[in-house]
Amino acid sequence: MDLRFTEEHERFRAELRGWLERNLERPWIEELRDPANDEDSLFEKRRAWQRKLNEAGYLGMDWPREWGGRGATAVEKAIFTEETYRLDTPPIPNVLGISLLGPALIHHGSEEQRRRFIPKMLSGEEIWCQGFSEPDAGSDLAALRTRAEPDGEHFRLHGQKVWTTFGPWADWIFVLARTDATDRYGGITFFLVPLHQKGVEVRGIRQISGESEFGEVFFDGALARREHIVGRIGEGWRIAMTVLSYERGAMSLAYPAQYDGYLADVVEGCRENGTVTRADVRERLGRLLVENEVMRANGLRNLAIIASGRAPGPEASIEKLYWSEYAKRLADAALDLLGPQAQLKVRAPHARPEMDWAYEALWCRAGTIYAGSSEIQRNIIAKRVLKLPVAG
Amino acid sequence: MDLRFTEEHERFRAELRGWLERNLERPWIEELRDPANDEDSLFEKRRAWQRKLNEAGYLGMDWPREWGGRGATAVEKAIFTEETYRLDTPPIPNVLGISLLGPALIHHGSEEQRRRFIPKMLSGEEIWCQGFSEPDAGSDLAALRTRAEPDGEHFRLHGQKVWTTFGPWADWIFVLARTDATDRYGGITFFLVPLHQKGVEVRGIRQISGESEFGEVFFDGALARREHIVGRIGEGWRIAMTVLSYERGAMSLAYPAQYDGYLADVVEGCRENGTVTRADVRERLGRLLVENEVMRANGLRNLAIIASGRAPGPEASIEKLYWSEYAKRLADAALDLLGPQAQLKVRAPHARPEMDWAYEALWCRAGTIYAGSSEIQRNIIAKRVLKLPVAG
Amino acid sequence: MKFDLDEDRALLKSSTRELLEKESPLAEARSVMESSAEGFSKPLYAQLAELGYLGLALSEEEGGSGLGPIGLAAVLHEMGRVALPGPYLDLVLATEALRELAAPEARQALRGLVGGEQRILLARSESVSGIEPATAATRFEGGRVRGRKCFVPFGASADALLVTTAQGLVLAPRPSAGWNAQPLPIVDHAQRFAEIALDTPGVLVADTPLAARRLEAVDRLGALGAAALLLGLMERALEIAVGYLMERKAFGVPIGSFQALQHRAADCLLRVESTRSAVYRAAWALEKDPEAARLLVPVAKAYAGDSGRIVTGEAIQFFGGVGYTWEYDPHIYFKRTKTLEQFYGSTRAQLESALHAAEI
Amino acid sequence: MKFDLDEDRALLKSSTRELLEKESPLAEARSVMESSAEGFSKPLYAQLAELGYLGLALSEEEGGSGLGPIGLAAVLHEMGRVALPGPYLDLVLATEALRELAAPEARQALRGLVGGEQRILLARSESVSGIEPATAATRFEGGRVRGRKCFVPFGASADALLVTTAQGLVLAPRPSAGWNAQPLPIVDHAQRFAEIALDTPGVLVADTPLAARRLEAVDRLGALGAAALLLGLMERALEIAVGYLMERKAFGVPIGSFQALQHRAADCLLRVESTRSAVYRAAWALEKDPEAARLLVPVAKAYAGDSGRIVTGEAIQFFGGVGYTWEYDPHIYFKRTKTLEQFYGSTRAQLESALHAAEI
Repeated sequence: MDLRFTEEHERFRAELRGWLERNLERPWIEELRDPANDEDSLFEKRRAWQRKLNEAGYLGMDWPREWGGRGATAVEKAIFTEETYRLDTPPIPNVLGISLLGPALIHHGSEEQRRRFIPKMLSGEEIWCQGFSEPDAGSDLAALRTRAEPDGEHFRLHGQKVWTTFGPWADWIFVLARTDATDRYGGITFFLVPLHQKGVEVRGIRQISGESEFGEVFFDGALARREHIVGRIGEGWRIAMTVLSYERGAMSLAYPAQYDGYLADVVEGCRENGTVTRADVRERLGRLLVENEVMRANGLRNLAIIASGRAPGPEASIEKLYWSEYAKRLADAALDLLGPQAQLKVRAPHARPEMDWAYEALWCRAGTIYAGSSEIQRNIIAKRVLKLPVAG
Repeated sequence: MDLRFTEEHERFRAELRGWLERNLERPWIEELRDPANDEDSLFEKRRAWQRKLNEAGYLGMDWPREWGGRGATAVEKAIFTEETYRLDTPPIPNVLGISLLGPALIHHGSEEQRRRFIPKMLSGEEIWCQGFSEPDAGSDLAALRTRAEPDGEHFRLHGQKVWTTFGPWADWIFVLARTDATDRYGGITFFLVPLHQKGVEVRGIRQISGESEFGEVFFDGALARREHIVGRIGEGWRIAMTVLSYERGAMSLAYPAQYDGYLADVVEGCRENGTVTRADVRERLGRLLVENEVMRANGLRNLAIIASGRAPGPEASIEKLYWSEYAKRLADAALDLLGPQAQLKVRAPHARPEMDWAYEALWCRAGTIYAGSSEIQRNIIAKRVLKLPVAG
Repeated sequence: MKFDLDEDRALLKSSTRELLEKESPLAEARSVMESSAEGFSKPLYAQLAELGYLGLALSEEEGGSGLGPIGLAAVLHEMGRVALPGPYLDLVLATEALRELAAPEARQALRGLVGGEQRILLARSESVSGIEPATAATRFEGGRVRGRKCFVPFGASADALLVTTAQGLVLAPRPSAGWNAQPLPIVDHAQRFAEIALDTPGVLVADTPLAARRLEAVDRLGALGAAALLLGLMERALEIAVGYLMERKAFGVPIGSFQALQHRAADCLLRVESTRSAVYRAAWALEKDPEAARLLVPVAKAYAGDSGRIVTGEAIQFFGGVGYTWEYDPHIYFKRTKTLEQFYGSTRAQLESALHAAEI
Repeated sequence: MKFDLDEDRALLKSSTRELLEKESPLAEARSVMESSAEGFSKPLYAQLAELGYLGLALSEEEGGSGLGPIGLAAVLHEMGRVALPGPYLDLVLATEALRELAAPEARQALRGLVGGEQRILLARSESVSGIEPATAATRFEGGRVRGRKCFVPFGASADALLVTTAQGLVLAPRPSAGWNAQPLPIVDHAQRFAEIALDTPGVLVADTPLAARRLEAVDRLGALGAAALLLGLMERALEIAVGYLMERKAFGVPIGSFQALQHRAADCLLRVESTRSAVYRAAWALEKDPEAARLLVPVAKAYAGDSGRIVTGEAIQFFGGVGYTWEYDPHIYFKRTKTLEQFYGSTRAQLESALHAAEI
């Protein structure tokens, strides 16, 4: 057993920290608080930060060199996200493109597709959004109904996609669409589709926090070119499922690091309002501290397993269930312990300077819903790990 | 709205309190602690107490006068259980006979059956146990398989019953048995069967607390006489379901009163160990106090509805779910806040004088299982109240 | 024994529901929350005043309806169901503060308040953390009130403020130049809090002991009122969530047929029904048995706060993805609940009051 | 990075499992719990000593195995799975108390303890409430130790006691007349606690500062050990519960197909797996990074305590009626868990230690 990082890992972390200190102008929360910013300017700051990261070679680190990779390991990727979360750096806009589409192109795409799309995806020149979910295909993704109808050698898309992160700013979308209505899984194909064309309408979806980071994309005869199919026709489901597993471990250290920061703000607030010595407050803080350290223990174990080259088992579902449910307890505690101040919107007078609890109190509710709800994760654990029989 | 008790109710309570003060020698816990007692002597003390209550006219209060009744209302019955729980009186042995079989005989039995069985049931001369559940028919009671095979004009029973409270001391058992294997509900008949006969074997079931209050009853050709069938052949299920509803409200005030006492012991213990002023302890005590008061509010509402002559709706399931889940939180809190002392067996040195937490810490686990588990109660609420669709 | 409302109050409750469903359906309420600076509909509030809703906590001799705490709970229960925006409860609490005050200015203010001509609100908090100083730093000297109050509900548009000061309760009319107010936007976009810097003429309407008595009554009524609003909010949130569970399909069946969701919905119903019992019992006690109310009101608010957080949170989860969108309704109930859970006496404070009332 | 055990410890763990499955299957353990006064199998404990299990916490120089905290955690993990009755952990804690003590009596006692000739146990508690006095009321004067200790684990049958006194740690051999001991039976029928009135000769083996240092080490190792036992207990309790969910039928289907139970079982698995991560990480820290262990050991014990209570409680519920019978096994795991949750540093105490380690 050895839960230490290797010397190379530590060297990588040191070099990364140095780079971040030199290059990060200010933590993201200060951008959010800055009244000069609106959703568009914030988006451009995210894009600029992505460009910087890319020029420094921190994106697609584990890809082949020719595609911007540097042969990084899963552990180094985890250290990268950990450090960026710890320092509250701007979230990059092409996060889904790089984590999902990139691997899809590298493993299943054509040489031409890689050359055409990867560089601009990494640089942020072209913004990608993900077109998987639909209004009636969320937890049950394979129920997707968006049709790709043959039109000469190409296809025409008809249907609707939702939860397309950054949809309103995206240039391209990677889409799962039906090329065969009769085959639930084998009838799905993976398309790359430009959004700036006739037959595409993008609408922002307003979140309960007021922002519109998400979008809906409506296809009404939009052109999907044959050469922009990733893999073969009917391979879409298999490709989507495999790429969803490539990011294993990438967040294993990031969430505990992020919640360290959140928790530190609660502690600081309790010091300010003089309740940090109160036994009920300490019991609450103690459990939050304990549960976050346990999350980190899970993460280290998860990474160790990945590093040892073995396929992770229930870890992914447990990790998702754990951090998303923990985030709710943490936000509830913050609002209880910090009082009204924690409810103030980020730009309000007296708002806590280092943490936007008003946003987190709402955002944490999304965590147990997106990317496989807590219910779906529990189903997976019950069936795949505990091998409990299917109902009925 | 009026949540006060009427003057008659208050008169009844005052008279009952006076009687209890005059007649209760010592609270039940002192009997339990007394090393002179064993399970048998404790049982005889329960029987003696039942006789006293019966002679004073406190059993079957709401039955017709000729069967020992006094035209009492549901509210008075609730006051009776509340006061007896408050004072920790000996639990009576024929509790199930009186609450279930009594009403069954009065509403569905023959004149002869009433005359033969009710007086000795009330006096405790004959102890009754309940033969409903079976090893494979618990939550799913209608799956019961005990057979009643015709033998001349009578029947012979074959099968096994479980969870027969006081089985080891019982003289008679009221049994649901199959007279028709093909009719799930209509094939069930309600028999009264003497236990002291050939073809009957009674075994005690040891509980996790070490006692053997429960029993198993094995029938191997035991005689069940035709004149001891309650109602008609095939009416057993209907009768069982109706009698199960007669006790509505009887416990509505008793549980909060009982938990008042339990909670008072936790508070007393926290005063003794000097932690009652500690904020974490107070938060825990506060929620326990609040939730017990809310239970009492539910109970008063439940009684008010019954008193107004309307059929109670979800109240019964909510009441069961509420008190049984609360009891677990209360016991967990007691063991946390009172420390090792609360884990001491009732006769151990230093055990808390007024409360047997070691027993309650285990007994509370049964509360969410018997008489319709918490899962069954949630099913009932989901389907009958929320009208949610049946799975599949 | 009787748990049902008597005729007058049953009528009040049903007519309130009709009025609100007509005048303030959720779509209407939403646009008020989103676009009105004051955060409420002036015509609707004028109508409420006209119909006597602002006199609900007052006896008939005081110019009120005499329908008392039970009537008020019934009305707030309905207002919670439609997430009515605005300071209704806060205005009622101002009437509770003003009643029994002898000062002619107070009596006049109470009349104006009940009649709807004057919107008067309490300005109390001086701490953003919710941990208030033992005595107010705000002072009343030489006929002027000086200090800084935060989280004044709907304060920016108040015609007058009832300000807690070290000297007692001060009635301060809105200065001609308006209040020196800064908005304090919070998670709940329906709420309008203001921070107000005060240096303005006022009248002392209650000295410290009298003010303390009135504020104790205000706190109790506020806790009951918030609990009743929470009841309406969670009751309605569960209704719409259950409706969605029935209509939304996944894997070919309504998601409401999944037992894991059924059992959580059942636990939510237990919370809602138990809150109903606790709230009306507390209202009844406040009317008929003030001594018992010392325990039962904090019991209701503490339980309603915990339950509201749980039930409205589950409602968002039951809706899934769309539950996180502005377009669907669960977030309205969730946010309003958060405000009511934290203000009008936090859960932790209510637990302490309950313990004290029980001599623990 | 590597989470798996190295070869030596993996071998230790698997051979321990074999040994225990052979020598102490649950049926055997049950009869020991129920009928042996001492509460453990002497032959098995002799075997454990012979195989070097009592030297697990000691270095090879100290006459131990040098397999350290990780090895100890692996062994206790297995002992938890079979709910091994007896004082194994308590004996190991006595070795931890005695190590590094210079007194010849201490060195001799340690040898006897590790060799299995002497059963030595710590006598510390003086309070039934768990709130201990700042300094022990028990005193060591004129070569005699006088006082009263409670909850001495398996104390009645001890060959010697290590007694905490105001003067330090005192080694007291069993008097020829035996201990003046009263049994303190608790919920967990596998446990043997005694209250012991002491007025007997002894030797001071550590003065107060040294004793404090040793006891700090004992507390840390005790917390880790209890967490490892809890891991084994909850892991096995979930295994048998899931097994029952698969085989038990209701309404014509296995109850394990009911989604409400599936989801709760999934939450239990999350608890078990997370406890596994926390326990081995803590053991690793205690071996390789003592500074980090100040935080990570209390983290593991606190989380294991909460999780054990939840998982073993759910196990009883999953079994339904038979889960409440002596005959079925869940109650064994539930009761052992209750003891380990409350002793070896209660959850509340562990939370406080974690906060201090994190400078909060």
